[in-house]
Amino acid sequence: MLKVCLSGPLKSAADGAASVLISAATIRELLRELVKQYPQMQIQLDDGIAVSVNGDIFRDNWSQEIPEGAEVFLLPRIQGG
Amino acid sequence: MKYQTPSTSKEAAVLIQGERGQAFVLAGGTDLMVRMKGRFVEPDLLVDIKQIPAMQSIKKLATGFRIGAAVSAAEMGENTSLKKTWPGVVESANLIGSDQIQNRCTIAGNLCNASPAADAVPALIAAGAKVNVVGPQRRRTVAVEKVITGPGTTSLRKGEVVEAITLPKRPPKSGDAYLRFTPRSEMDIAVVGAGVSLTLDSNLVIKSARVALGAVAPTPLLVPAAAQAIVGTKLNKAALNLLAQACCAACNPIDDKRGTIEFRTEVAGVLAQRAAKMAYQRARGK
Amino acid sequence: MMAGTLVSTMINGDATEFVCQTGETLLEVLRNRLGLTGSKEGCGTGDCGACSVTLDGRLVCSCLVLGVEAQGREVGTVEGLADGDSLHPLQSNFIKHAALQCGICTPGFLIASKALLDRNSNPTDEEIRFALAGNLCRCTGYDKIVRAVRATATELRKK
Amino acid sequence: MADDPKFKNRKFKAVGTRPPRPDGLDKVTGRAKYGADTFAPGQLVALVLRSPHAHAQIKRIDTSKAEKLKGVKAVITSKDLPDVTNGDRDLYDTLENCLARDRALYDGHAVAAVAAIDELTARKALKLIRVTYKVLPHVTDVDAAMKPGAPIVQPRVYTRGVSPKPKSPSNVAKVSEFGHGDVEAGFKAADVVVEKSYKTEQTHQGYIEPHACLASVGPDGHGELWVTTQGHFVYRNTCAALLGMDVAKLKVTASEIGGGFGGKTHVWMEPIALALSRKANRPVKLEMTRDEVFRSTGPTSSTSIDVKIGVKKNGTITAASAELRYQDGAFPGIWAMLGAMTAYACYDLKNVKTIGYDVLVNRPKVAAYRAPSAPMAAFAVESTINEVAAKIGMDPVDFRIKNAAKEGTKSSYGPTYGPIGIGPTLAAVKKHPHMRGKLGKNQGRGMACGFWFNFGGETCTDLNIGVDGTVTLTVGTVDVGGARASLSLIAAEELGIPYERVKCNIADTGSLGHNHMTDGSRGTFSSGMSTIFAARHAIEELCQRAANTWEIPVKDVVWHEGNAIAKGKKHKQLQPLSLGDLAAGSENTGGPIAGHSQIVADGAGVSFASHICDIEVDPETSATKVVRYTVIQDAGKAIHPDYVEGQFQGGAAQGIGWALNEEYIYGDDGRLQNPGFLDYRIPVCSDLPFIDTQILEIPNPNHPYGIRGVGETSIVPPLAAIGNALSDITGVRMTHVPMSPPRIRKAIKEKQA
Repeated sequence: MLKVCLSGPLKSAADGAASVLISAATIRELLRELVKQYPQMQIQLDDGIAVSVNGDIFRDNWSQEIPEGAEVFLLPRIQGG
Repeated sequence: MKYQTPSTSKEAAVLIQGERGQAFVLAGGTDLMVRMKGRFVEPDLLVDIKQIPAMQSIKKLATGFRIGAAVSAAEMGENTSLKKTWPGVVESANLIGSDQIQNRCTIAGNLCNASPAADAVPALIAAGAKVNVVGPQRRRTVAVEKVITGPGTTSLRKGEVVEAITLPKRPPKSGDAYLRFTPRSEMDIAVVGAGVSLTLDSNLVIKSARVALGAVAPTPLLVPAAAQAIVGTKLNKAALNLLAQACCAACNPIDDKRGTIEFRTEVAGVLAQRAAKMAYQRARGK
Repeated sequence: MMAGTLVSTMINGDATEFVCQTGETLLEVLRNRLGLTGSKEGCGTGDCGACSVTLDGRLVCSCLVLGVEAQGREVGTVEGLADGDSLHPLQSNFIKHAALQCGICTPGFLIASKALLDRNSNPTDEEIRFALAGNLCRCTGYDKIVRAVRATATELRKK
Repeated sequence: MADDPKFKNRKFKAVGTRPPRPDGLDKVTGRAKYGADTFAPGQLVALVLRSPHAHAQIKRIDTSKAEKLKGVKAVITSKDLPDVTNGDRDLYDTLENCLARDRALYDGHAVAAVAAIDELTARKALKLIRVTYKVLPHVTDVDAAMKPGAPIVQPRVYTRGVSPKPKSPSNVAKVSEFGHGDVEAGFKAADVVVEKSYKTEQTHQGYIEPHACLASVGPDGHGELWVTTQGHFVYRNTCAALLGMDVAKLKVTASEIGGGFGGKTHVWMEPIALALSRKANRPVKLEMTRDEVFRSTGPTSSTSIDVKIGVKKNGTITAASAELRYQDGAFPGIWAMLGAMTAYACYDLKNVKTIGYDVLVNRPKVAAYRAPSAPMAAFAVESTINEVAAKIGMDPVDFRIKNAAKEGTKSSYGPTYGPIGIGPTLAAVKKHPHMRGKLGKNQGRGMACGFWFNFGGETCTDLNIGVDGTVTLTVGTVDVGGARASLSLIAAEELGIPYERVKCNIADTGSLGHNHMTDGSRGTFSSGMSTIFAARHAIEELCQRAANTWEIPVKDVVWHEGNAIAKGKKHKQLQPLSLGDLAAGSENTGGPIAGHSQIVADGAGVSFASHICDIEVDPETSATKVVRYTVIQDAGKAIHPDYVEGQFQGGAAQGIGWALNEEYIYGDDGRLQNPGFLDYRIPVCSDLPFIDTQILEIPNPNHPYGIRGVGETSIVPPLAAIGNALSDITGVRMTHVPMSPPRIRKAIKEKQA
């Protein structure tokens, strides 16, 4: 089980929960499970998302494996200049 | 659009009078072409005056200096005699825009563009400059402060063309200065401008003075009360305070993208004081 | 209605003729009619200096000069700065001192810097800064540009 | 091995040197071709008709007279750009922004466009288009737009990020909350609590090159676009989607780019050029004027921010919160959210909470501007930090050092930091001679910190070895400030050959796989990583070719400093084969030698900077002059230090302009009053001092060379650094940016009164 921390607009998509427990081995599995539990999350995923695994931020590589016990943060996708 | 390059002032005046559409004088073009680019004006005729010999040079005469209407601000800065006699006027011209603009812009154009914020105009008013105007029928001379009647409007009639601006002969112990406030060090339009010209007597008391302000009213202003405040003084602190008060009292500015009423009014006094001090030092020969 | 004006001029030392409408700027003529796209339009109102050229040796914004005004006069552009395959020292020093990032303002800065050094062979940093105040650069903060001009002045004085 | 992104602390030969850039000569001779510098046979000139109203219903557009004018080849309105976005909100917003549909949403919003044989004709045609508007009430101020009863900018926008889902539309497009701990408890535990409110005005990236493109589309659905952009692959995908074209049939070539700073990451008028070209079946050139750039492209947000910081007398921050209201222009964005994420990123906080409100107003669609949204949040927070330090009598640098984030700190936006540079930049400030330099008359000193995330993303790179052993490096990220030099250095480093043997090109979209844009400080980070991997793949191939030549197993071959070497005593008679030898023999060892890399360059390292500023203020007029400025920033690894310094200096200069004079000024009529470089006052050469730089290198563990990305962070601290310096000399806390002379004057007088 992974503790997935949520913030910003993602939190409201999970009914205001600051974190949720998800069983997943990769980012792709994680996102799939999240949408299963919180269908509202799909809108947020469509808006763009990034996943921080132990402080490293992944924006596009959904095959990234997530080690057991890792700190996982779901972040909105950002833009730069 | 037609483009003409007459070789006399009168020819220029006749061309403009004869045009049924919009006719403009093209000197440096640094204002006119910006307005054309923004489609604020769409001329039918441009009369380029830069090939008119009478407008091309700076002449030192017995009565003072005569600056042709097509003379660029850069050329004014290169004229050591003019610069020595009228440093404030030359500085004001040399504050207009960048080096690129300096090589094109003219003080006659700066005047005829009739912006309340024109840099050269307060300095010219302070200097007591006169404008030689050529019309299709006759010539006339007009004081520089009588030319601008409002933002973008002048007292020149259709067909009248400025041929030259003249500066009077300078008595000894005279000096002038022009200062302006801009947020950046260069490339801005004056938020406030102040020009002072004065003459001292042998005791270094101010014998006569003229003070003019820019960007604080619909037109550049001659402020006689400000001059009175310093005439008869050695520009002591009290005189300077009265000068600033008179300048602030004369201000009738607007709030706009370049400054506020409050700021313009206050800074007009500050700049007038500084310009007066500079002019005074110059008059003393320092 | 569309009759243009024939203009004979010298551009970078070469006799050149072109036909243009009276309303066209020298910048438009250089770029669109003569293929000299080294001069850039950043504003069209004389505020950025990217279109700087010399007209009879004087630095001007070509966006504020009419094409027809070039009749009988000499125009200098960035394309005429180098002497054959040897760059003008300003050009080499701009590269050497990394005085450009995006490079769009570079032609204007080179022309303006040359105009400065032609009349003042030993400018102070402040003189350099004021002489270049009509040229906007948004990438460099001007630091390396001023250094490149200063280095060029030193180099040219040694020659 | 080839794709291992981990930092290995290697010693560099080429990386870190300062060779001349490969595109230098073209740029000093006028040869380099930018957006407006190319021409096609038979090209038409396009012009755009724009709304003079801040907000208006478009009742009717009559183009018939314009179409009949001789020389006009195409006229388009939104009818010519049908909605094929399939409900994708962002795409639809882009479509509507490119060409207004039923309503004009801001002064400058495009309404129609023409293509004609020349500019004169196009201009006449524009005048012949009749648009019937019904003017609607407008709102341009961010706070006014949030008030009840404000005109609704987008009736289709309902606030996101709140539950339950709202039942009526709102100008608040999104609410984003970040943080951790219990701020209320934290404030209760504080000895001193400081609360302050700030406003910042809207600024523009101010790139010197206006947007320009040359579009050519035929009735067969094939097309080409030459354009100034930070990301031609992204432009291709967006334009193809909006025009209903196949992505593969639209080839986009990135011209040289005359500055972007985020402003050329979004399409503004390129779809119009393509649609005109398709309708006219002729190439179409479309260039914006400077006026159009200011009115119709994407500046950054104006903001209104409340900050609250609680602190113990010993200097420990017990709680920090902020409410950040950013305007997005007329279309929803993520700008307040970014402000909320970055506001407290420099600090190690137990209790922190930020809320961002993204607010719609009748202004142009906001776009990214260099570390988007971070400078305004940093202005508010870093100004307040100084106020707090003053309240408890602590040196502001020491106060920052005490509370600075470090490795292991839980960031204010969520994740735990790895090795980071905020502490080292602050330590460098303490040691810097600038801090001990004597201040002149009327001069004050201030410093401030800044943060930006940096990111990577999709990247694709080819590395081809020529028959003479020279190397063509082909990348898909636009070079905005010297990246080709940096990437060539990286290829040279990896292959062990001289820099001069590498030539870096930017591929068009027909020649390379998809690349994300040059934004987020990712150019050198991402393409650098991809170049390393492409080089390593080429080395694998080179080793194989050496093995083929020597007829030995490839496992016996290693690559060392530009040569294949046969390992072990049994091969000692084999002389090393250089890259040149192998290239010359490639025909008979398997043909062309190339390396390729297609990656998602994730793991960008966060970036921190601290700036020091001395400013002089005229006591009578409040005229300001920055007299000394120092930038200290963590680069991770500086590949080409000249261009790293250049980024530091350029960002600082933009920040200084923003702090002092740059601002969008709207009239009561909702129209922009200063759409030009005369009254939108970016710093000129004589406004600035030399900008000193100090590069720190705290390696990013997720990049083989430790690169973090350097482009953006340098614009974050200047607003607050200048505010703090002004406070030092005037004793007044400036809370409204730009801190222009009239505002400083007013603040001083209010304090005196």
